[in-house]
Amino acid sequence: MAFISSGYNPDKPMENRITDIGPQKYDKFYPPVIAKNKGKWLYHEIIKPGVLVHVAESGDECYTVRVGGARLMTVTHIREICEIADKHCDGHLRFTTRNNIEFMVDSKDKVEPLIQDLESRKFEGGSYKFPVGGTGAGVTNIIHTQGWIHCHTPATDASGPVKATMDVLFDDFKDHRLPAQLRVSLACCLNMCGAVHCSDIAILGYHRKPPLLDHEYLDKMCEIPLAIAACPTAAIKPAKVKFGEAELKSVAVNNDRCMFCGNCYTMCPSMPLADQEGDGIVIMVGGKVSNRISTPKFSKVVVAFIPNEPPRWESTTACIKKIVEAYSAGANKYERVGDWAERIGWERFFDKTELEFTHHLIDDFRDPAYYTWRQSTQFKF
Amino acid sequence: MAFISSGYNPDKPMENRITDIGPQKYDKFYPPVIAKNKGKWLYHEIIKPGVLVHVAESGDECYTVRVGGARLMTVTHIREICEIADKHCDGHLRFTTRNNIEFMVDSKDKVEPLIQDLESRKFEGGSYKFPVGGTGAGVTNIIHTQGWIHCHTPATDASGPVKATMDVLFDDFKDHRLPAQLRVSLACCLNMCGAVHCSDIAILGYHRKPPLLDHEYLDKMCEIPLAIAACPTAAIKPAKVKFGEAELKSVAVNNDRCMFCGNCYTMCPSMPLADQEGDGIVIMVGGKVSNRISTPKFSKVVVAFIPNEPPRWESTTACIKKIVEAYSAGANKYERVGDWAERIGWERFFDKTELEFTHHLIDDFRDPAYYTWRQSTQFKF
Amino acid sequence: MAKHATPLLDQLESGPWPSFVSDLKQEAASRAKNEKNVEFQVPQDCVEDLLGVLELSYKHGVTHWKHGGIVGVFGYGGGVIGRYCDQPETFPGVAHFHTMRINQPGAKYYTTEFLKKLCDLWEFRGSGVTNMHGSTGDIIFIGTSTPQLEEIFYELTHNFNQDLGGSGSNLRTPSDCIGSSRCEYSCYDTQAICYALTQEYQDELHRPAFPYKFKFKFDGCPNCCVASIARADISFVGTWKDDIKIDQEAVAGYVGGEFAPNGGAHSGRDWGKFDIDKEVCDLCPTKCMKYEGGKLLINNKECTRCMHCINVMPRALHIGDDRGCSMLVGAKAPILDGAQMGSLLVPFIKVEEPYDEIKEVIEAIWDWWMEEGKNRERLGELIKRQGFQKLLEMTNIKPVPQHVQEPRHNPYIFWKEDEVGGWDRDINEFREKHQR
Amino acid sequence: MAKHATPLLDQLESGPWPSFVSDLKQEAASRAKNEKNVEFQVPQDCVEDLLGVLELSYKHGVTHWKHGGIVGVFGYGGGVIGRYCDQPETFPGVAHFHTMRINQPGAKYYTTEFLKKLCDLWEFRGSGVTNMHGSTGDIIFIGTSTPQLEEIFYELTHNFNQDLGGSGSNLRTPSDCIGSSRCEYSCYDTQAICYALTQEYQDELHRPAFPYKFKFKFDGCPNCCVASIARADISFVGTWKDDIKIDQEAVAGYVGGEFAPNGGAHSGRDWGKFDIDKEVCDLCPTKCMKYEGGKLLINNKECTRCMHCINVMPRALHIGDDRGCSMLVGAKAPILDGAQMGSLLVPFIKVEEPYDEIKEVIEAIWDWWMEEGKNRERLGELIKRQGFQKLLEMTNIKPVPQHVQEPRHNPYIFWKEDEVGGWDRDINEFREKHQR
Ligand code: SRM
Ligand code: SRM
Ligand code: SRM
Ligand code: SRM
Ligand code: SF4
Ligand code: SF4
Ligand code: SF4
Ligand code: SF4
Ligand code: SF4
Ligand code: SF4
Ligand code: SF4
Ligand code: SF4
Repeated sequence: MAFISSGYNPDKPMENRITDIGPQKYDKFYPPVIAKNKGKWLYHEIIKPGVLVHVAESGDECYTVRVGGARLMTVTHIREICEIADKHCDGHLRFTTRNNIEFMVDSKDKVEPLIQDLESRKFEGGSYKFPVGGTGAGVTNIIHTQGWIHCHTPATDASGPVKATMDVLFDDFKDHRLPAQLRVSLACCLNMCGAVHCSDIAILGYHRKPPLLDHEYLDKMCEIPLAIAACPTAAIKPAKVKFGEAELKSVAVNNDRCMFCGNCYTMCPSMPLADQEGDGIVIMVGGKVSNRISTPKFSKVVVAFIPNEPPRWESTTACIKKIVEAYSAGANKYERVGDWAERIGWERFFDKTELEFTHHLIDDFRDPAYYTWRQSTQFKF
Repeated sequence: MAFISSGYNPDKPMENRITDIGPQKYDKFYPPVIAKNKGKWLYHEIIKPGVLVHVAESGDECYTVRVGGARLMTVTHIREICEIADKHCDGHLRFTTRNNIEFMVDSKDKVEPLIQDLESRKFEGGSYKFPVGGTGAGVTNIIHTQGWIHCHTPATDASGPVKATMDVLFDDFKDHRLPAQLRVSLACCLNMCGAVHCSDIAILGYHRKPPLLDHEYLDKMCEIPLAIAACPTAAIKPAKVKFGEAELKSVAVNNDRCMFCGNCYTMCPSMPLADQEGDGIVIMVGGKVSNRISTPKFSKVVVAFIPNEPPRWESTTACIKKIVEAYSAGANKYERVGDWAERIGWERFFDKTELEFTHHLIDDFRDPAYYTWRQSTQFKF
Repeated sequence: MAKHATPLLDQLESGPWPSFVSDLKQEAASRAKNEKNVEFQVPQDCVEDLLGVLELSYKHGVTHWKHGGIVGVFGYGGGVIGRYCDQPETFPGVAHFHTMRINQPGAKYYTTEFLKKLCDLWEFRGSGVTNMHGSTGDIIFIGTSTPQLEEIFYELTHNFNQDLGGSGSNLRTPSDCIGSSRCEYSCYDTQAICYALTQEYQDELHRPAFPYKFKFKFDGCPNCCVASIARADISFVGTWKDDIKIDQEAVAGYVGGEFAPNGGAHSGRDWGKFDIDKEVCDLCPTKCMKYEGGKLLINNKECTRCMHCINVMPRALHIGDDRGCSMLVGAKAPILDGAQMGSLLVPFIKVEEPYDEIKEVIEAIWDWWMEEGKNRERLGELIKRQGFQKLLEMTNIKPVPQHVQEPRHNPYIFWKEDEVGGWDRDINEFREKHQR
Repeated sequence: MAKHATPLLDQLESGPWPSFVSDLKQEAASRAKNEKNVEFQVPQDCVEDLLGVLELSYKHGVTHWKHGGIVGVFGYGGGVIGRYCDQPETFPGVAHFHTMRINQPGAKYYTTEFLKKLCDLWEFRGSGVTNMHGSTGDIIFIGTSTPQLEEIFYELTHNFNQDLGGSGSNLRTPSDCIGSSRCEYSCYDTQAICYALTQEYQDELHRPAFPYKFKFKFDGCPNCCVASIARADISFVGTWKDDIKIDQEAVAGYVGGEFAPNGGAHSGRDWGKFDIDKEVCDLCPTKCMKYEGGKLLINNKECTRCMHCINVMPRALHIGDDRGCSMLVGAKAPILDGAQMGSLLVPFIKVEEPYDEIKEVIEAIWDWWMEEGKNRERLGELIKRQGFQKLLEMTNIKPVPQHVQEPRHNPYIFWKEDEVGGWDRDINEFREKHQR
């Protein structure tokens, strides 16, 4: 593996250096029908799950076929996407904000061949490469994060639970039977890289054991004051620790104050939290982002803990399926999960979903907790 | 003025001492119709403002005539009340939870003579002694506190502003024209002796200057650590102060952190807050206590400050009148002030009432403040 | 002739609403005349001086009362609020002017006999000025001197069979709405339990053993006429578990216009013909009602017993028969940490003598609060500080979704060690699998 | 033959949803084969090792990645996330496995030409594994070694006319919804402003001068398809000031069943005949609509532009013509102080080149945050700590009721000295009127 230079000269890093040029300009990539009709679209229609048409003032039409997929994708896969776009779409495509791929064509007759091509492609293992769907009152792709594939702080994997969940929800990716759109998101730790805190269903990786302390290295590898300052509950204090003969500067953690957020570990690698038994998944429900009808909402914790069950996270997916079915059966048309739960009352939500209510679900984080308790005699038995 | 003993012997305080006997037993005071039909009432009706009838399973009826008044009342006045009750009600009466007086009779023909008697009585100054009203969708008596008549911490008077306000709202005390009941309350300081924080309209006395420090006496009269601990914003610190030659133990107040709550003064008389220019009234709106339709609500600050204007507090009463009229004009039947404001949006509330929105009305007290800002694009221009 | 000119206060004599100034003046005049030859035990002109000092406050825009200091009756920690004037030379009649709190009778029913006796006592040994009633519920006697306190207490206990109310860091005088004595909505006998608990907890009422004040209030139904939910450390609010009783004929009476909606509470304006859909079904917060084919249907399982429909049609709808109350905890005024309304702790409990189940909850709460509460920390603040979970744990109440309006939206769950199979782990074991 | 057995991961190859395991395996195989004879600059078997280390995590239930340390390209404070494996002996191919963030094009439109070129570069100098796209919006190249960082950067800037995205304590890669390029709801050109501000603030993007990260997101309308309101320090959400445009004929088309409601989004179930009252007017949050006499009426003054009616009848209703955006500030994930959604700061602002008015707001916010923000304090947390008032003051924006959902319910107003005529008072003067 011989090193091949790009032209960059490490001895003169500033030579020919180009910086601050930003991204490519968006309009270089517009398909012609988009470039022509931008700002002049009249209306759209979802012809069937995964297939949209947008109609412009000019009468032009843009047909979009949306396909799902793992956003963790290799260049081999991207090249296949390009091959399809070259074949059907004059070399244009886009990705959505939820990691779906959109193939656009400018006339109706190009739609079916495109779909057939897409649906015909499968991985060797048997899964679809390009399932069409993800529109309207259904389930779309799961926004997610890195998990065990790349990050150092996760309490669960990302790609695995996502694959397992989408397998279970696959029919709803390809259907419009739900009362409204249902967005599932996953974040593998509390940092919540994504809008997981405002999702109809959020899958959240959570630690449950306080950090281990690698005293021997703590002072060497970490800035102790930063680790101390990072803790939102002030659970960390400086401490001197006997280590063999030596007395080391280190920290002590008041475990009872720890809420397992991992902030200390972000600042200090000598305070790892991860633990097979401690780590797992929290299920949150009823968040939303859009301002439609009701204002945006945070998701609420409805299951405090499900253990990690690689590779298929059966308890997690079963729980999600139960929630989706209860929602589907109970909600009104146009009603998002959170609006449904609020209309029937959260006590009914737990009845309908058959989830157990435990003390963990009662807020005890700082002053605002009070506002989530029930200051009323209005409740259902 | 010769001292007359009751029989109590200060040298032997325990002699014949009776303690822990509690109040009189309630049923000793029930009028016969109440005693007989207790627990068996079928329904009620408000025949006209101030006059109720309750009908029992037995067919018995209890007619109640409610009259308003200053709850600050003298024995001369109480004797007059008794005289009326003796004349019309066989020596029975009660007070309501909002300091109105209720005269009960057991047949319809006793009602009109009673009312006539009540309405005919006036004080020399010209005001009614026993105005009939305070029921239904109108204004009832103002719950209030001590003010300048007896308390040491008030930022406004109580009886005066109440009299002035009730004069202005008098017609609504005697009418049922409002969309729902409208409860006005007054508390003369932040201690809020009453349910002022959950009133349709709350009149609240508020200081706006940090405590004066009577260094010379502070250490002598107060326990400095208690004063320091009392401050919710940690604005008070111990301090040494030069006083003439001597150096005294005292405190220093970080004025910028002070929110004028008066807690320090409660603990320490050497830290008075009261000030003619600083003190005045805050108007809060839209609270409620009942669980009817909507759950109970806190009142919201809509006017940050009105100066004290004894004896008639014209700006305060004008402001309240404006709110009542806007509410009366705008709300739906059965809609409380707070429900109305929420339905039309608080931005419209300020339009309709022509009150000015100032930065003081934006919450900045601790974490929950955030939840009162607008996390949505839903608003009205 | 008045002792002090009161030009500002005089302006409060006009206007229709009963004038407290006129009343004070009549009292001052009555004391000056003293037709009954009362041997006043506090200055005869104290009401004059009260008017005088109040007038001065109207001029200065600030109070002229000082801190109370500790006065009271022997062996009691409450019932008296000490008060001194900061201008004693000018207003000697009110130089010492303490208030006494007298525990009011249930629902504030009185006989004139009792009231008149009280008046005599208070005219004789105090200023003759009262509050009927204080915000907590007591009869307030405003203005007497320290030596009179024991005298009044002696007379009350010996001749009136009547005790003082609460103040200080103890149980405050419990109070109640009129309840079943005259209200068809009442789900339990508010007077009975209010009285029973007041008697049961006399020690807590009179002898401070608490970190701060503690209040009980008893509302017969969710209309909350004694505002318990806003201002009681424990609010008892009546409710029921079974179905609202419907008299369809009476419903028809309302629909037909025979009966005025809401018992005539809206008679002052023409709101148009009664519209049961718009005025009842659509306003039901749970939308569990339907008016169909001339019949009103309620899906009681979904009803949250808000009282609206019953309030609108009191002849047609009646509360259910399986009655009890909800207990909410922690309501308080804004000082220190912000106001609280009561938070639901016991969704439903029977209210039956001897109230043992209820007392168990109360006492478990007190045990916790007395153990953990800081000086001047209300129950609500302790719950906030240690968490609602802790409250449930200490009262041995199972968490149910009814406890929350919504589940937490932050996932910051404080797991306990025994819930997660222990926290002890060995860094060296960890490092075997995870290099630095 | 795979380098590492992956029995657990293999189970993720079945099921209908595209399998990332299958994809990684095909990449591993492709690299092993190397049909195009690429001179891989990172280990040829790195994807094998990636599968291996992931399998190990599946077995151990924990991650095997370590902290990143500071790696990057010269002069840039962001764009690269360092990453090392904690089992480098077993998985040497991923011992160093940094990610690079490449600033995606607006609305993520691509030509295959560009994409294919990127693939070639990344196959050659990296693992060939990507995320399309990261949560912030970037193209994520997962897995390369430190020496390759400058090489890739050089190639990107010289041959692709393409820069890195953000990471670290700086402006993060802004992103946008598809907007007016293909959406009839868009109230402004999201791509244009997203691009313009990205270019304008290159320095802020690449050179950390901030206390912490800072994000912009651009949504063309209140449907919020890029979720700006949940995850951008400044969310730009399109809106309009004038009236919703109504095509009554098209309304009739919906009512008559000619057009599917909501563009066919509910086609998977039989919801019955379209009912404009129930489905539109009754669900309007402000109840400002009426369908009367075959006409739809909107009281636009009361409309809060929630989009519902327009979403249901896209052929009949169209956004107004006086367009711009609302700016909301402070959204962030839960760490440290709890999650925030954006709070409305600028109710309405025009979105017009050169965006000067908007830049003024942005820069005023930054000035304040850079001055006052603590290390790792997001804007939202600063606003919480110093108060929304302070934000208004620093941005010179007049407080309006639109800023709040409701006014404060605590009366704890921090008055300033100059608002109350000064705080200096003399205790001796006070004592002249008020004795101790
Ligand atoms: C393509 C995409 C924008 C992009 O720039 O990539 C997009 C496109 C459209 N959105 Fe969206 N939305 C897209 C992400 C979102 C998101 C963001 C997210 O989920 O992370 C939201 C906010 C979700 C939330 O509230 O939690 C979003 C909330 C909406 C809504 C509001 C729905 C609601 O009931 O609250 C509408 C209105 C509607 O569906 O009628 C909408 C409507 C639309 C329309 C109909 C707009 C139009 O006229 O073209 C587009 C097709 C909708 C469909 O797929 O059914 N879009 N849309 C995104 C597709 C994501 C995907 O691959 O599935
Ligand atoms: C007499 C009194 C109880 C007592 O023990 O003294 C009482 C008596 C009744 N209340 Fe009340 N309420 C009384 C204070 C209250 C309070 C407490 C307060 O204001 O401090 C409330 C809570 C107020 C709040 O929510 O802020 C209260 C909220 C209600 C409601 C709920 C109204 C609503 O729209 O929210 C009803 C139902 C109704 O009016 O139909 C109600 C209904 C009633 C009924 C109709 C009950 C009955 O069947 O007898 C009584 C006559 C109502 C009337 O006056 O129009 N009562 N009522 C109190 C009279 C106070 C006064 O002198 O004006
Ligand atoms: C007399 C009364 C007001 C009235 O005019 O009716 C009253 C008067 C005082 N209250 Fe109160 N409170 C009175 C009912 C209340 C209520 C209402 C209630 O009980 O329903 C509240 C709100 C509910 C609550 O308890 O939170 C109330 C909340 C306070 C507070 C704030 C307590 C808190 O935790 O937030 C204080 C401050 C303190 O305790 O230091 C306070 C303190 C005081 C003091 C003792 C002033 C002090 O700091 O020493 C006042 C003596 C005034 C005087 O000179 O007579 N008073 N106080 C009420 C008692 C009469 C009675 O016994 O019937
Ligand atoms: C790659 C990405 C997740 C993904 O799989 O897509 C990501 C990955 C990381 N994020 Fe993130 N964040 C990513 C988008 C987000 C988002 C979503 C967004 O930007 O819309 C959020 C929530 C929104 C927000 O900013 O609040 C987010 C909130 C965080 C936080 C919490 C920040 C906070 O203020 O609450 C951290 C913790 C930190 O900064 O120390 C964090 C930290 C991290 C770090 C750097 C871990 C760390 O502590 O050092 C992760 C590196 C993972 C890795 O090994 O590759 N990441 N992070 C996303 C960036 C890709 C891109 O550039 O497109
Ligand atoms: S959510 Fe946590 S674990 Fe997952 S990618 Fe973000 S920082 Fe890493
Ligand atoms: S995990 Fe979070 S709460 Fe626990 S010690 Fe670390 S920083 Fe503090
Ligand atoms: S509200 Fe304040 S000033 Fe008024 S009586 Fe209560 S403690 Fe005194
Ligand atoms: S008035 Fe309140 S905030 Fe100000 S110093 Fe005193 S206790 Fe502190
Ligand atoms: S609270 Fe209920 S029971 Fe008590 S008086 Fe009011 S309406 Fe009647
Ligand atoms: S009591 Fe309230 S919730 Fe129950 S049916 Fe009547 S209106 Fe509906
Ligand atoms: S946010 Fe609005 S403008 Fe942007 S894509 Fe979504 S619907 Fe269209
Ligand atoms: S946009 Fe929303 S608020 Fe406005 S009219 Fe339509 S549904 Fe009503």
